[in-house]
Amino acid sequence: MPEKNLVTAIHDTLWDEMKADDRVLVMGEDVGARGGVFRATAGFLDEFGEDRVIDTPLAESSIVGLAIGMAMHGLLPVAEIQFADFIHPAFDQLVSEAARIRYRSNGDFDVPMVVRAPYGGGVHGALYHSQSIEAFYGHVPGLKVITPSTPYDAKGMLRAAIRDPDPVLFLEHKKCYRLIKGEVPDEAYEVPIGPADVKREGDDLTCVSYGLMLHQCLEAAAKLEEEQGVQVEVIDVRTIAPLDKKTILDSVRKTAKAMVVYEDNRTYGVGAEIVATIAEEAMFDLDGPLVRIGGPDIPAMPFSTPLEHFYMPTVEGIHRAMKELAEF
Amino acid sequence: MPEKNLVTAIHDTLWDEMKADDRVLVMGEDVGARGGVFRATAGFLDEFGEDRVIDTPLAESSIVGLAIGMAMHGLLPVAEIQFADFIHPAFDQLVSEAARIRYRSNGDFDVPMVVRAPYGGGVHGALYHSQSIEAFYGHVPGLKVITPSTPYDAKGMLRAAIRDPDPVLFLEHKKCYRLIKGEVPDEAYEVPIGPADVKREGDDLTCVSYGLMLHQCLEAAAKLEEEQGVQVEVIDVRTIAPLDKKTILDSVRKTAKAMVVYEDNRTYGVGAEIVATIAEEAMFDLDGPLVRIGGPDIPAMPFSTPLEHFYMPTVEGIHRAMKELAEF
Amino acid sequence: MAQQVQQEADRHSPLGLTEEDLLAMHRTMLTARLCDEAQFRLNRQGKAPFVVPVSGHEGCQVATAWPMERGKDVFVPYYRDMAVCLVAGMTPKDVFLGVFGKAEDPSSGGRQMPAHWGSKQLGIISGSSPIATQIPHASGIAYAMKYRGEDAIVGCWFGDGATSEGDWHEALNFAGVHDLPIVFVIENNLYAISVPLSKQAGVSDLSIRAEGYGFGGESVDGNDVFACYRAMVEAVDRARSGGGPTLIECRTYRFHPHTSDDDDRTYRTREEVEEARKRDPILQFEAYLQQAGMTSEDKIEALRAELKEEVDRAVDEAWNAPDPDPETALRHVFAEEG
Amino acid sequence: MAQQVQQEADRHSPLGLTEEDLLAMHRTMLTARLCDEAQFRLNRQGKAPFVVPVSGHEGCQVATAWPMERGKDVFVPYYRDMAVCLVAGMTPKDVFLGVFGKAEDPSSGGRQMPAHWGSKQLGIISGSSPIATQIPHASGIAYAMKYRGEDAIVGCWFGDGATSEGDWHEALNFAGVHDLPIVFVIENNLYAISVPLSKQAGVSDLSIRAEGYGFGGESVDGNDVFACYRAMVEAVDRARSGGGPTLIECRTYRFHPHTSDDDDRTYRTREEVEEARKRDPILQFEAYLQQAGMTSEDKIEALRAELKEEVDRAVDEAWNAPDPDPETALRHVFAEEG
Ligand SMILES: Cc1ncc(C[n+]2csc(CCOP(=O)(O)OP(=O)(O)O)c2C)c(N)n1
Ligand SMILES: Cc1ncc(C[n+]2csc(CCOP(=O)(O)OP(=O)(O)O)c2C)c(N)n1
Ligand SMILES: [Mg+2]
Ligand SMILES: [Mg+2]
Repeated sequence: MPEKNLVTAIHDTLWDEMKADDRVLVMGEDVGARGGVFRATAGFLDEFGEDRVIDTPLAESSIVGLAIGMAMHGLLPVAEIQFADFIHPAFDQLVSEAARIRYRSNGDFDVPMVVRAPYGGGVHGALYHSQSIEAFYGHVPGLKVITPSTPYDAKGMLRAAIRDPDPVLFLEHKKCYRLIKGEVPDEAYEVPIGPADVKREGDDLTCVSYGLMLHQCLEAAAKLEEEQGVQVEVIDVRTIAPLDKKTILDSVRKTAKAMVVYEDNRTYGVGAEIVATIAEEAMFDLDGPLVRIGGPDIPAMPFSTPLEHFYMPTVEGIHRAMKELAEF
Repeated sequence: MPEKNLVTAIHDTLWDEMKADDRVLVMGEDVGARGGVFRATAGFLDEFGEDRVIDTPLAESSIVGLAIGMAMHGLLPVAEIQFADFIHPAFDQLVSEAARIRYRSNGDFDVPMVVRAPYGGGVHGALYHSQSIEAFYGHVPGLKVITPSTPYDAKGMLRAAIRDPDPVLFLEHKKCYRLIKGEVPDEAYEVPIGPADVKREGDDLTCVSYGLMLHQCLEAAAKLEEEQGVQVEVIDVRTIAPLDKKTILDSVRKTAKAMVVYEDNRTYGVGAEIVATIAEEAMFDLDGPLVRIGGPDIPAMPFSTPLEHFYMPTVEGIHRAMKELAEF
Repeated sequence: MAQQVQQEADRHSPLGLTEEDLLAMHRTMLTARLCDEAQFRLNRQGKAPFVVPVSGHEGCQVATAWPMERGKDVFVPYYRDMAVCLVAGMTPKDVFLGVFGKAEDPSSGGRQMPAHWGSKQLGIISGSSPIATQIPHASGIAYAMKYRGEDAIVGCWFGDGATSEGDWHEALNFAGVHDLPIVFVIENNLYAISVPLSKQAGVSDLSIRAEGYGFGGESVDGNDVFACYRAMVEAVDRARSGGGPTLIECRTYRFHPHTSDDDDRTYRTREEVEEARKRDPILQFEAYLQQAGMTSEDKIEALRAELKEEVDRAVDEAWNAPDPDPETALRHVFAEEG
Repeated sequence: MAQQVQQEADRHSPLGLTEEDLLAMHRTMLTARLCDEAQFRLNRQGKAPFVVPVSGHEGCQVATAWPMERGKDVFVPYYRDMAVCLVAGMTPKDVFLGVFGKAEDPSSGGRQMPAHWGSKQLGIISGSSPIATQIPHASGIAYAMKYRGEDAIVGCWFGDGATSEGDWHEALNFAGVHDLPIVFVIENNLYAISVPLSKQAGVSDLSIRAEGYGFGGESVDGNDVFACYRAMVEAVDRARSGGGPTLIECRTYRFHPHTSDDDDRTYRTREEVEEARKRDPILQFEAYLQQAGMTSEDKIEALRAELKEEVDRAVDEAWNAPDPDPETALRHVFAEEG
């Protein structure tokens, strides 16, 4: 099986989907000749032509709004927002429109659209090229929000997203784009939207994460097992909304200890819902404190290296927290 | 002391602030001749003139963006968003701009702006005149988000908000506008942004809420005390961000039982952070489950009466949950 | 005098409109007007908590909706567009199922406020409350039509207020870049609720903005059915034949308050409203029909009576229709299995 | 031939520009160009992770910033505007403190990417990365100036890409409604990163959009310092004297990739870039200065050497300046007590 990095897996899957179904098209800023600033659509313009590879004006609200219209008229648009930080002008189109059209029409209309957005920090992107946005959209009933963190999941979930009859916000951690490699089968397959995934099994404690932090948790977990044989079960949430509580709760009931790690600003972040869910439904199964690690509550990651490092949760920090919790 | 309803308290406070300081101005859709669709600025145009009572074009992103500019040039704008549901086009201006200008300029610039928005349901407003938006903005470091629920707090917190050097999102539950009355001193006073408020003391269990639900919790608590002498401590969060954890935790440590009630969609809502905070910091002080009551995870409140009633948490439901928790 | 002459001239034949067409248009306008009267009556009776009036806009709505091909073209209206939706195929009963928020309301099954139109079957795109959000959808649909090689076009309606929103600009800009098969219709009634045009725009002629997007714009008397129809027919032909978008501004007036929650006395003088009522598009159209000998006072009265009965029947049927089952509030958040 | 004649004609005196002015403008343009060369050198050396070039825009930037009154008027630039900020009072050292993300970076103390300009003291409004968000701020500031009766004005700069955003439309619309003291300057370099103007707008002349907002617009050769200066002076006078806003489109070109992260070979031919370089605003300006006898090959060489030294010194000083203390990342989320 070929090994690919995350962005290549996304590129190739998009390519296959475009090949397979001409209702699928890509649109966004610089997706054409430039092939996307992260090269996710490199070569698409030559292969599929201008009509299916739309270089849009610099206007995110309309990128999403246009995609909604296309999706309501028989197409399967995959819109790219160049950086997740720049999706904010489209907040209204995503929240008031994409997420509500099925509901408000009592099931008459649907919006089979995918919006891709590179998010997350650690890339020297400063305040406006580093943000996490999953907490904003996870709170919007009618939207599916997913964050595959491995090339294998990215391929399977992108295919599932394009085939999903509802709008899907497909978040790609840009630091994982080239950092994370893995085997990706050539044949088509789907990884269903919804189920979380146990990326590493263990009986001693449950660590719930996603995105770049998932990989840091896996690294910390491996380190801890080597050092002390502590077995950490690492769960990849993968689908932020709708949230798969069962996989998380089953694991917590097994290990009786839980921690949640995420990169986004801590307060009112995705980790809050996960911790709250565990507390409400499995508190009496716990024999240790609930631990939450998140980014500091500052607007975003600053540019200068020392400041950026200050922001990012580290493998060491996660490892320390795992150790303490295991020893509790 | 005169008794006023919530919207009158807001109207009168705005009036006083406009009188006292001509850097203060109001702007928004229909704030002029119409006096605001909820009459919060009734009579302002005649008294203060067009320059200080600006009927803006129908464009929320610019309403906030213009206010940011005014605030950076010596004015103290109070922008009205006609319904909180329509603030979404301004998400980018609030999140990327208002909340970050101080931080990104390393403290050089500030944005002393207030954005008022009537939110919440139970008014037959259907999907787009009923939403709660506090979870979206509570997650934005650099923004202060407040939801006074009594005329007394509304006056004191609006005055504090206008004097605050940072941007404040001032949320007014529109169902409380005329429903909630209370005594409001004529003289000026401030209710500080930040501290939560114990609206009803009790030793048996802690109920944390805000907005319209706060009043339902108070009603349920009174009922429960009458019926069975159970003493519920009801905490009004009042400031969503930055969240006053201490007042909540002190109470929970005292009562050892906690529930959180909010109207917004349950998942990834404000209640998640509050439950998570209690779980992380006071789990071992609890001798009962953590209870969370929130709105269902549907896009918003439908129009037809039976559907709308289905959405709203009720006094009966809250009362039942309190009773069960007390008896646990 | 010129007025007179023009009135007497045959204005319909040159536009390819037959007597039958004109009578059908008149019937539709009158139906909308009577639905409006009925819904306000119901509002006063406490049976309709919230209503959105159309009165004053019937002329430009029927005229601009008429050239659209039902079953093929797509309608993207806004809440004011009852008459557009009647042309598209909605019935008075559909209107009142919405007014009462009943389960059978074709637009939303009682989930949305009244006048939030939508019907996949009729080619009416589901609309929301936020102003101007439908305009990028309209351009997206037009793109899809072009992409799929359909010979269909999109009609997109909105008020003067909508032209201030960023979405309006972005949608028209994209339509201009891609020469999309679409017609944008501004129903300019001079107010966004209470905000007069002078506080909404630095220009009085909103159609000139089309130039900045690379296509044509035109402002017409929105109370003159023939003027609106003529402009729309040209725009529809242009769109269908690959000539790209058009922006049409219909200058009209709203006779009632913005909605049943509004009090327009705070921002409009009664004199202004009375003046506007003298230019009632229905009265002007009826005058033409009479001069052309196509109808008469008596016939109009008879028609009014007939339609009023039809509307009253629709109200009764809608009123007696079942409410949605509370539990159904949980449905259609996402697609349902199977 | 006409070119020739025009070149020889005195173009500066009629504009009230002295030889001293011209030499100062030339010095500023050259400083920006040399800072650009230096930052790319640093980028290749791995000392500057990310740089935003200005080369090609120096002419229209210096020309449109020049008529602004420092200490009174307010500058609302975008990331491309290094030369605007030099005119406003930033120094090469300030530029490189930003490039290296140092604690003393006046714009953000190393928090923002380089070229995200801001300085309260210099009247440069803090800018962000999101395109066009500064434009409503600019209109708001202009409103505040008018409200406070100041005789100051706002200059607001942005690229062609920004004109597609809803915020652009909303900000210009409001400025038009209130006749605000503001000048909007489009630095149209024909691309938004890789997206050519033809895919951004249905028109080639973006300044005509001003009409739709009720004020004047003009497109000028952005590589012709005198043309840009003349248009800006008129616009600034108009704004200051209560004549309202103006939209100026400066047609220019970006010589380098969009940023150090970009590869413009994917979307521009080398021939196109070479052609554009022939219209280098600095070379054209130097040709004029020489013909006017205000400078010479040698003097220009000497000046280049002098400025290069100044820039190198600025680079060294900035490089040796302290980094921010990590803990300070927690500061300035909200106002600090006391
Ligand atoms: C984004 C948004 N902001 C505000 C409102 C509240 N609102 C509803 S209708 C309206 C005025 C619309 O005026 P116009 O577009 O001229 O249409 P008209 O009602 O005059 O036909 C406003 C401000 C809204 N629905 N959506
Ligand atoms: C809202 C938003 N969307 C996308 C981007 C990514 N981006 C940065 S610069 C740019 C192109 C801007 O082009 P233009 O306005 O013409 O300015 P130029 O760089 O050509 O000077 C884009 C798409 C952004 N910064 N903000
Ligand atoms: Mg209107
Ligand atoms: Mg450009």
